[in-house]
This record gives sequence, structure tokens and C-alpha cells, in this order.
Amino acid sequence: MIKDICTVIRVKKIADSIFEMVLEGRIADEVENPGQFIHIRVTEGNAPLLRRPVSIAAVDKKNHRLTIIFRSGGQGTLLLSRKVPGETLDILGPLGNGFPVDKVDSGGTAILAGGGIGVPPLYGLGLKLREQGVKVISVLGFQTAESVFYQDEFASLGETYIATVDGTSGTKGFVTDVLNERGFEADILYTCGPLPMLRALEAGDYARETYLSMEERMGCGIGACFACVCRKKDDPNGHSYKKVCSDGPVFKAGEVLI
Amino acid sequence: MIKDICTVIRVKKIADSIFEMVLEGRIADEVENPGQFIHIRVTEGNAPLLRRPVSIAAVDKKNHRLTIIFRSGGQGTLLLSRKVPGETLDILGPLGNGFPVDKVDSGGTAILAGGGIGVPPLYGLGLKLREQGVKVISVLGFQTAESVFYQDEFASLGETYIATVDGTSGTKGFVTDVLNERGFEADILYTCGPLPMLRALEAGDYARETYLSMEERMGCGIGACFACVCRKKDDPNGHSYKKVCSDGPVFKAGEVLI
Amino acid sequence: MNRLQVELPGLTLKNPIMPASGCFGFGREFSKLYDIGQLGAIMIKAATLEPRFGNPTPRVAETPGGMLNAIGLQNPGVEKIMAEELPWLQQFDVPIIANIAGSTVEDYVSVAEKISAAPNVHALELNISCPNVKTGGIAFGTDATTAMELTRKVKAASAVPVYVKLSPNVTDIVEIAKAVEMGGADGITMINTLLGMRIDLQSGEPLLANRTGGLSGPAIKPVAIRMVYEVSRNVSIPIIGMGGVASAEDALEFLYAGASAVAVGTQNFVDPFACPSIIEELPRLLDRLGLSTVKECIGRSWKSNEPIAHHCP
Amino acid sequence: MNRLQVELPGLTLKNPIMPASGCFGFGREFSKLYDIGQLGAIMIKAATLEPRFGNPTPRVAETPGGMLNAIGLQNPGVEKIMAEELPWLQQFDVPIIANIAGSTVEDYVSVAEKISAAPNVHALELNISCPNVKTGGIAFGTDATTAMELTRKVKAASAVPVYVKLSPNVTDIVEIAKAVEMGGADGITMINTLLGMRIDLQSGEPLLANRTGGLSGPAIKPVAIRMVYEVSRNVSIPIIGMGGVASAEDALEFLYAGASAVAVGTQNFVDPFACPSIIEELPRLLDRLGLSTVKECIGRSWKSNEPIAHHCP
Ligand SMILES: Cc1cc2nc3c(=O)[nH]c(=O)nc-3n(C[C@H](O)[C@H](O)[C@H](O)COP(=O)(O)OP(=O)(O)OC[C@H]3O[C@@H](n4cnc5c(N)ncnc54)[C@H](O)[C@@H]3O)c2cc1C
Ligand SMILES: Cc1cc2nc3c(=O)[nH]c(=O)nc-3n(C[C@H](O)[C@H](O)[C@H](O)COP(=O)(O)OP(=O)(O)OC[C@H]3O[C@@H](n4cnc5c(N)ncnc54)[C@H](O)[C@@H]3O)c2cc1C
Ligand SMILES: Cc1cc2nc3c(=O)[nH]c(=O)nc-3n(C[C@H](O)[C@H](O)[C@H](O)COP(=O)(O)O)c2cc1C
Ligand SMILES: Cc1cc2nc3c(=O)[nH]c(=O)nc-3n(C[C@H](O)[C@H](O)[C@H](O)COP(=O)(O)O)c2cc1C
Ligand code: FES
Ligand code: FES
Repeated sequence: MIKDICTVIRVKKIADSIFEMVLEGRIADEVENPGQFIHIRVTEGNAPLLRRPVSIAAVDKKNHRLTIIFRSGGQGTLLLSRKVPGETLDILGPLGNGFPVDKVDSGGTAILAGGGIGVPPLYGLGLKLREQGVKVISVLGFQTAESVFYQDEFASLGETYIATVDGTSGTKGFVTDVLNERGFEADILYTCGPLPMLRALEAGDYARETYLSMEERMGCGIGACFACVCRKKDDPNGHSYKKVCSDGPVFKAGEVLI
Repeated sequence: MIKDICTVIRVKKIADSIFEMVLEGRIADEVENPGQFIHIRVTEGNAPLLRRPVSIAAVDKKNHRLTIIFRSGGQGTLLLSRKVPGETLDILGPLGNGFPVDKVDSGGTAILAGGGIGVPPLYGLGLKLREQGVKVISVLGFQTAESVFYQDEFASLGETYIATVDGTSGTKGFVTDVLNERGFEADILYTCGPLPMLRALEAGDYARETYLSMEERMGCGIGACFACVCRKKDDPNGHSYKKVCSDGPVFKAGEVLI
Repeated sequence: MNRLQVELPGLTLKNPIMPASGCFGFGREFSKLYDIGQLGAIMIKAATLEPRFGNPTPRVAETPGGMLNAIGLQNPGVEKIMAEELPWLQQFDVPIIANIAGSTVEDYVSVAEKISAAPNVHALELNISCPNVKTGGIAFGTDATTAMELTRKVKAASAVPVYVKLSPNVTDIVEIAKAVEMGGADGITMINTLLGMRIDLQSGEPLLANRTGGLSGPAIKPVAIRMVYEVSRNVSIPIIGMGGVASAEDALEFLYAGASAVAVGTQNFVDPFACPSIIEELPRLLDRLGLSTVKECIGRSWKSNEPIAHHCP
Repeated sequence: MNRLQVELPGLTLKNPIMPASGCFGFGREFSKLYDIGQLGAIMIKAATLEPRFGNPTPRVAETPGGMLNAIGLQNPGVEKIMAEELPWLQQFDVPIIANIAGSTVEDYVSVAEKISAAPNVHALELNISCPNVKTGGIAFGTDATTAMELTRKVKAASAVPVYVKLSPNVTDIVEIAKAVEMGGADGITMINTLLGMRIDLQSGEPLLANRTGGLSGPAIKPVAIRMVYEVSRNVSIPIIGMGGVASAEDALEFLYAGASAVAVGTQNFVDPFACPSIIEELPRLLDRLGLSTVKECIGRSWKSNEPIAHHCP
């Protein structure tokens, strides 16, 4: 974890309200696992005040570059989407643990199940798994056709299925509808997305092991403020906890209460 | 007075911490008198929250353009100095009354006495007076040689004298030192600058009539909030007042307590 | 049906948006920018019995996300306001809420009596944040009994409904709110400014000539929302909410918290078109959220009625 | 001579800058970013007698120029802090100020007794913003007598000087400050957070699971400065000031207002290097203003000693 001033290399709108940004800086050199995130200060002033956590979607260590993909919605991500190449950003990272990539052997099969803005970190994960010879099946859920992104990128990693809530692209419904319909055989499932999706995937029996990436409102992003804790499943009313920012964001299914 | 979104045409550093900015917009069409000012919202967010009052230094009605000159010091003017051509600014103006240009006849002599960041509105005034055939003598005070600006521009209007506090350019001392030394004969003196300078000029007897432009911290800039009042000289303990933003910023010497 | 309409004691508001007292003068300046007849109401600048010059300058200072003011109630006095400002305002079809202030109970009563007789004054707003000279300068609004007594007397003198404007600089705002309700207030307006200060590093002195000033603007919005939420659950008179409103979203947040209408103060300086912009945006915001009327938004956040959890920071 | 040095009861500070309680954990995370031995002191996260899990999430929400938190005093309990955190902190040459909290007087006393025995705890910080279960949840810090009694008992139990951390959510902070001084406090720290709320427009519910939260960050700085100014003129014990400090300029503003040292809370989240940056910048700022030591800045703004003018907003 370091703090660095990174340079914006490229900003591109890739779907409805969705932006892809390439950043250059020393943080790229420090990335260990897909699924780690960065904590971005979007302005020098204090409007908005807090940093914004965004997952690393891909890393290019040779060129010291990171790719992030984010939805521009609130005040912070709106400012972020307006940055132009050459501008700099104060970034803290890489943060968190990321997805464990050593839980599946070469030749094994991994399902990547992403929902909306949970899709980005799975792309970096898919690249890494492919590198390790793992077969990747991607199942990506979106609201509607206009919000679909990175379909081709995932397709280049392996079989890729799209689900949209309104049916305007791929299967009508949710990621779980695709999984139930297709009944893939997989060693491991990695997922990131909205809570209802994570809950459904944890409840279902889609692979031998499941890892999920959580979201929570954050203060510090580094484990100091206790803003982002979640309870451990084995002690639901006690004092045990995990911090999403530093113990997570990725947890093994069954470890924390979601 | 209107509110308009103006476009930044040019920003140029012209002296130590001093910037000249050219803006284009409908506000230029509304300008009535030199010495009026505009109230600039420097950011869409709220850091900083309040608008910044800045005098109009010159107006080019044909091209719907305004020039302003400002010192970049605090949070707002720093942001302003970083604007790049093509960016837009939310501006309210023109505000205030400005200098009366009909108080001196063609062939008469006017002294423009400016101090530091009080110099800019005098330039537009000088242009207007020259247009009306008035002889213009400019006496401009600055801290030091590096903070001198617009010397050539004023020189093109008429005799121009510089005073610097540290003597690194022109006369060592204040505007009043130049005036006392030279003993110009003038019909009218117009001045804008720091309070001690205004007080000295009001107290001295440098012309038949004197008009001074005041500064005060402002809220609304349009006369509604009573932030910027000053007392009338003829009722120093009573309830009479003038608002710098809407009754001023220019007052006849002797009208208000300074 | 007008989906923005709200009915309050003495006030039929065509929409729930109005400028806050002291941030709009008597409307003359803003009337040069837009038709002020489109406002839900206008809260005019405080009136005192005698004219007041107010505090020395500087009277305002900027702070992060907010501003401090120590105008000091400068106003021409109730007589002149009634002679010059209120008649001028009659050309607009908009109810006036007259803010009144004073240093003694008698001052308040006398101003209330006079100004409530003006034809376009539909309600009074009793500014109880003022120091009471009789008690050595402790503000009327920081003691429940004093606030109740003042309310009672003003209410008796007023020809129109009385709204009491609460000071946020208190330990227990619910206690004060209940006291003014008991005193006969027809409504509450809240919040007035938080007491604050800025020190200038060059001079080493407080930046405002008055040293302390009232903090307003976006910075105080969370405090205002919390107070409106708490008070609205504990009184049965309506609330006009204010404190940092800068957008239709902010206004809606106040309605959700329990306010029946919303006043806009500092934002009038940031954007002189703040009020008409919010009025224009409000129906679009309701649409976006699938809501049909302003009325149904009021107090939505506390429908559950669970008592508030105490919090240890 | 170290121009940044400040001497306070129990504390020799190499500089007046320290992280505020709850915004720095026990220092482990920040120690990965910089040498935390360079800090003036460290105010560690609140310790309670028993471990606490805290409130449900969301626990934080952003506001204009500030943030709300309702962490709910999550901490592993005093025993574990003494077994695991304080010994780890001993490797750094920095005095620890242990923040203590509780729901009853007995809780506080017991935590004070235990934690003040740790070799690197040089002072306690008594968080009196917590609700007192015995009085139906009214915070200890909002009643002068309760605050004085609590201070007295904790002071009697503590082996090190006791600083009382004042809540700003009171009508008269000077009254509380005088009460804790009478109760034997060696110093005051101020301010804790202002009570606030944000409502989410989508859900119509308060954004924080706890509904209300504590407002911190730049937004509250003017309120904190005003309170430090007022309190420092009325007590003779020193003050550690906090509330929105983000820069060396802000720190100096607190010193001018009357604080002897300054804590940095929320800014640690905005910039994890906030404390060392301010420490580095402070001498340059003193130079720029022609000042030689931190000590000479303390209380510069009220040297005149004029009583404060009351203000009617
Ligand atoms: C570990 C992690 C990884 C993330 N990765 C991505 C990503 O790759 N792409 C992406 O688009 N989004 C991602 N998010 C969500 C992203 O952080 C929020 O969308 C963003 O912070 C919202 O900021 P805003 O300025 O748009 O909204 P605002 O409404 O202005 O935000 C206000 C405050 O709430 C917080 N907040 C709001 N929504 C969320 C949320 N869903 N999760 C956490 N905090 C929130 C903000 O950080 C800020 O503090 C991630 C969140 C976490 C915790
Ligand atoms: C009628 C008028 C005309 C002016 N014309 C010019 C000009 O042509 N060029 C120029 O450089 N400056 C001019 N000024 C001064 C200019 O407004 C301030 O320098 C500027 O507002 C400071 O903003 P900041 O962001 O740098 O400082 P900050 O310290 O961030 O300002 C904080 C607050 O204080 C106010 N403030 C600070 N200094 C002053 C000041 N001297 N006068 C009024 N308000 C102040 C700001 O407007 C803001 O509200 C004029 C002021 C007035 C009243
Ligand atoms: C410059 C200024 C002057 C004010 N004058 C008055 C006043 O005369 N009477 C009053 O009750 N409130 C006065 N207020 C308080 C506002 O009406 C309002 O309660 C407060 O500013 C909070 O709202 P805001 O954050 O939208 O500004 C004044 C506020 C400001 C900023
Ligand atoms: C996330 C968070 C947790 C806090 N926890 C504590 C705490 O445990 N004990 C305490 O006395 N104050 C606590 N505070 C209050 C701070 O110590 C400080 O008084 C307040 O935040 C104001 O300073 P700031 O504006 O610099 O943050 C906490 C503040 C924040 C933001
Ligand atoms: S965000 Fe601070 S502990 Fe996780
Ligand atoms: S700035 Fe508001 S009246 Fe002049």
C-alpha cells in the first residue's frame, strides 16, 4: 500500500454512465492480486471530501498502468469521469486482499459471476486465471443492453453469457438464471456484485468453492476507522468481525454475514 | 445585471501572482461604466462556496468580451487562475455603479491613482476618459518590481508613474509620494486600492473632486444581504448606510466613512 | 391539482420553496432577476422596533462548505418596512412571512402587533436566537420557559399565525420545540445559524468584526436534518425546514425529515436563481422517484416511529 | 530548542499535532505508511470495559465538507487493548492518550484505573459524549453536574492526568468546561462530533443504520474554533483542539483560538499523511508569519480579553 500521484492516460465512456479509465503510477507495481482496489481522491478541495474506492479492473505492470471501470453517478464519480488525459489523481493503493488465484489448478474451471459495477475486478481475475491455464466461464448481469460493457473482453477469456433484467441483451433475468439454466460444472466461483446476487450465489451450489467480493461504505479504506466491518458468520451476535477494506473485500463464502 | 455562463478565452500570468483573464459572454454587452464588477462562481461544487467579486478591467463590446485582472491568493482565485480556455464560468454582473465619467470635460485632466489589485478598474476608466478627450495621468503603486503590471497599457493612455514600496521600480514609497512630489494639477482624481491609500487620498487635496472605489467582503453582491455596508460620513453613528456592492463600489470622497 | 401545493397555518403555498429571512432582503434585488411571484412565500429580513445599523464590517466570512455572518439585524425598523417594503411587495401574489426580532419581550410584542396588521403578511416568524437584554444577553431561544413565554405573548399580539424560529445552539432542541408549541406557536421554522468563528492568521484576530457569527450553508445541513427529524416526531405543529438547502434533492431531504416546506438561505448568494431553479426541478425529481405530490413526502423517513437510538461518538 | 515543543500535564509533545481518537485505530495501519514516532502524541480509539461490536452498517456517510459516523465505539475492550495494542505501541517514542468511554460511571472508572497503569499511556481522554444508561440515555457531557461528577471519579481512579473531551451539542459549552475543571480535569479536548443525519432519497430512510451520526471534518471547524475560543478564555486548564483540521493553517487557527495542541481526525481519511504533512509544514508557516514558536501562538486571538459580544443571527 502506497500513496502516489497517478496520471490519467485515458478516459472513455464504454456504456451508459460507465467509464473506463487508464492510470499510470507506481501503484501499478504494487498490485498483488486481482480484486484489490484503489482509494481515489477525486479533488484537491473538499467537495467531495472522502476518497472513492474503485476496483482495479486490469493491471499492466510493464507500463505501470492500471485500468479501472466505474459508474458515474454521485458527485465523486462524476468529477472522476470528467478528468482529462494528463491530469493527476492522488491515489492510495493497492488496498485489500483480492481474489485468491491459487485455489484452482491449471485445467480446472472457474465461473466468474459479475453484476453491474461488480464486473470490472473479474476481468483482471479472468486474465490471471487464463494465464494459469484455468478455463473461465463468465456470466455477467446488467440492467439493460445499454449498460452492458466488456462483453468482448470477457469473450476473449472464454465462454461468456450476458443476463439483463429487462431482457434487452442475453438472457432475461439474473446471473443466477443463466447459472441455473446452464448448470455448469465448475471448481470455483468468483463473484462481485450487488448484495442480493451475492446472497443468491452463496445459497446456491454452483461450484466447489465460492469467493465473493463485498462493498461497504468506507472511511479510511485501510482498516483504521471501523466503518466497513461485517460480522463473521460463525459469531453472528458476538464481537467477531472482518473489515471489508483490509480483511476483504474478498471473502470465502460462509465466512462473513452478507 | 444578468447571470450568464461565460467562456474563458485566455488566461495569462502578467506579474507575480497576478493573472489577466479574458471572458466572453452577454455580460459584456450590459457593462455601463468602468469600475463595475462581476461576481464569479469559481466552481460548480461548494469548495469554495461564495462567489468572488472582481472588477472589470476592460470591455470589448464588439466581441462581447471582458478583461479581468486578479491576484491569485486564496482558494477561489487560485482555482480561477487555473482555468483554461474553453472552460466556462457562471458570472453575475455587471454589478455596482462604476466611476462617473461625465464629471470631467473633454480637455480636462484626470489622475488615476491605483494601488496593487486596485489598479485594474482604472485601466478601463482610462480608456473611456481618453475616448472622451480627457488627459489622463496614472500613478500606480505596487509592493515590488515583480508585482508591477499594465505599465505599458497605462503609458499608452498618458503619463504614467510607478511607485513601489521597496523602490525596486519607480519611486520608492507610495502613490501619495509621487503625487506630493509632482504636484499635478487635475480636475478629478479617481482611485482604487487599499484602505490606507484611499484615506490618504481623501485627506490630501489632489484634485477638485475625488472618487474612490471601495472593497468589502460580500455575500450576495447585489444589495440583498447587508454584508457590505459602510456608514455615511454625515451620520457616523446613525442608521444611514451605503452598500458597497449596489450603491458603490465607487463613492465620491466624503460620502462614506472609510 | 397542484402537486407542489402545501397548506400551512395562514399560508397556502403554491410550492414549498421560499427564501429564508436575511438572505433575500425585501425581494427588490431578486425581483430584477426573476418574477418573485413564483415563490411559495417570502421570509423577509428581520424587523425590529427601531431601525438598526447592525455590526461593524467585516460581517461575513467564508468557511468550508459554509459561511459565517454577523450582519447584526440591520434593518430600517418596522415602521419603514410597513411604509416602504410591504406595500411594494403587494404587487406580487405571494404570501409574506415577516421575521421579527428584538431585545426585550415588549419589543417583540410591539413589532408583532404592528407588522401582523399588514395585508400581505400571512404569518410571523419569531426569531428567538436574539440575546435577551434583561437576562444579561442569554438568547431567548436557549431556555424553554423564556421561549414559551415569548411565544405566548407574541401569539396574543399577532393578527396572523406565529411560527417560531428555533436556534440550533441548544442541548435539547426537542424541549424548546415542545415549549413553543405549548406557548401557542402555529408552526416552527428551523434552523437558524450555528454559532461559529474564523480567525485570520495574518492579524491573529477573529475575521469578523463581531468575532462570532452564524454558520449557514451546506456545511450545516446534516445538523438541520437531524433536528427537523427529531422535532417533527415530537410536536404536532408543522415545520418549515432550512439549513444548507442548495438543490431540489436537499429540499426533498428536509421534507422526508419532517418539514412541510423548505427555506433557502445562503444558496441565494451562491446562485441568485436558486429558488426558481429548485421550484422548476422539484416536479422532475418527484417524477424520477415515482412520487406524486410534495405532501406525501413529508415525514417519510420517520414513518416507522421507532424511538431514536442514542449514539456515542 | 525545539520550536514546535509544547508541555502539557503528563505530556511532553515534540510537536502539537496528534491524530484524534477513532480516526487512527491503534496506529498499526498508519505505521505501514510512515513513522508514527514523529507524531506529537496518539489518541487511540476509545476503550470500553467490555468489547463492543458497534452499530450496524452503513456507519459512515459523506456530507458537504464533512462526514457522519456512527461507528458505535467498536473496540476489543480494555483488556485486549492493554494486552495487544499498547505493548505494540511501546516501540514508538510517542506518548499515548487513551480515550475511554462507557455507559455508567463505574464503567469509566474501571477502564480508567486499568488503562492508566499502562507504561506508555501518559494521559486519559474522557469521552463524555456517551449516553448514560442510568439517566435514560442522556449524554454525560450535556449536563454540568454529571460531567463534573464523572470527571471527579475518573480523576480519582486514574494514575495519569485526565483530559475531558467535550461534546459540542450543548447550549453552553463554557458551563460544562468550568464544571469539568472543577471536577479536577487536567485538560480539555474539544470538540467531539456534532449530531447530524442524512436521508437517502431512494429509500426514504436515514442513510446511516443508526440514523443519527456524528458530524466531523472541515464543515465543523468554525463551530470548534468558536468553542475553543470561548472555553479557553474561561478556564485555566489547557485545551487540545480539534474539529476539521486539514492543514497547518487550520492547526494554527486552533492555537490562536486558545488550544495548546491540535488533533487531526477526519483528514486522516482524506489524506493518510495528514499528520506528518502538517508537522512538516508548521515551521514553514511560522516562518512565513514571522513567529518563532508554537507556544507564542497559543491564545493570540483573545489577548485583548474583551468579553464576547452576543450576536443575533
Ligand atoms: C472495494 C470496493 C470496490 C469498488 N469497486 C468499484 C468499481 O470497480 N466500479 C464502480 O463503479 N464502483 C465500485 N465501487 C463502488 C464505488 O465506490 C461507489 O460507486 C462510489 O464510491 C460512489 O461514489 P459517488 O461519488 O458516485 O457517489 P456519492 O453518492 O457521492 O457517494 C457518497 C459517499 O458514499 C460512498 N458510496 C456510495 N455508494 C457506495 C457504494 N456502492 N460502495 C461503497 N461506498 C459507496 C462514497 O464512497 C462516498 O463516500 C466499489 C466499492 C468498494 C467498497
Ligand atoms: C468590488 C470589488 C472589486 C474587486 N476587484 C478586484 C480585482 O479587480 N482584482 C483582484 O485581484 N481583486 C479584486 N477584489 C478583491 C477580490 O474580491 C478578493 O481578492 C478575492 O475575493 C479573494 O478571494 P480568494 O479566493 O483569493 O481568497 P479567500 O481568502 O479564499 O477568500 C475568502 C472570502 O473572503 C473574501 N475576500 C477575501 N479578500 C477579499 C477582499 N480583499 N475583498 C473582498 N472580499 C474578499 C472572498 O471573496 C471570499 O468570500 C475586488 C473586491 C471587491 C469587493
Ligand atoms: C447573511 C444572513 C443573514 C441572515 N439574517 C437573518 C435574520 O435577519 N433573521 C433570521 O431569523 N435569520 C437570518 N439568517 C438565517 C437564515 O434565515 C437561515 O436560518 C440560515 O442561514 C440557515 O439556512 P441556509 O443554510 O440556507 O443559509 C441569516 C442568514 C444569513 C446567511
Ligand atoms: C470515524 C470516527 C470515529 C471516531 N471515534 C471516536 C472515538 O472513539 N472516541 C472519541 O472520543 N471521538 C471519536 N471521534 C471523534 C474525533 O476524535 C474528533 O473529535 C472529531 O472527529 C472532530 O475532529 P475532525 O473534524 O478532525 O474529525 C471519531 C470520529 C470519526 C470521524
Ligand atoms: S474503511 Fe476504515 S476500517 Fe475499513
Ligand atoms: S454583498 Fe450583499 S448587500 Fe452587498
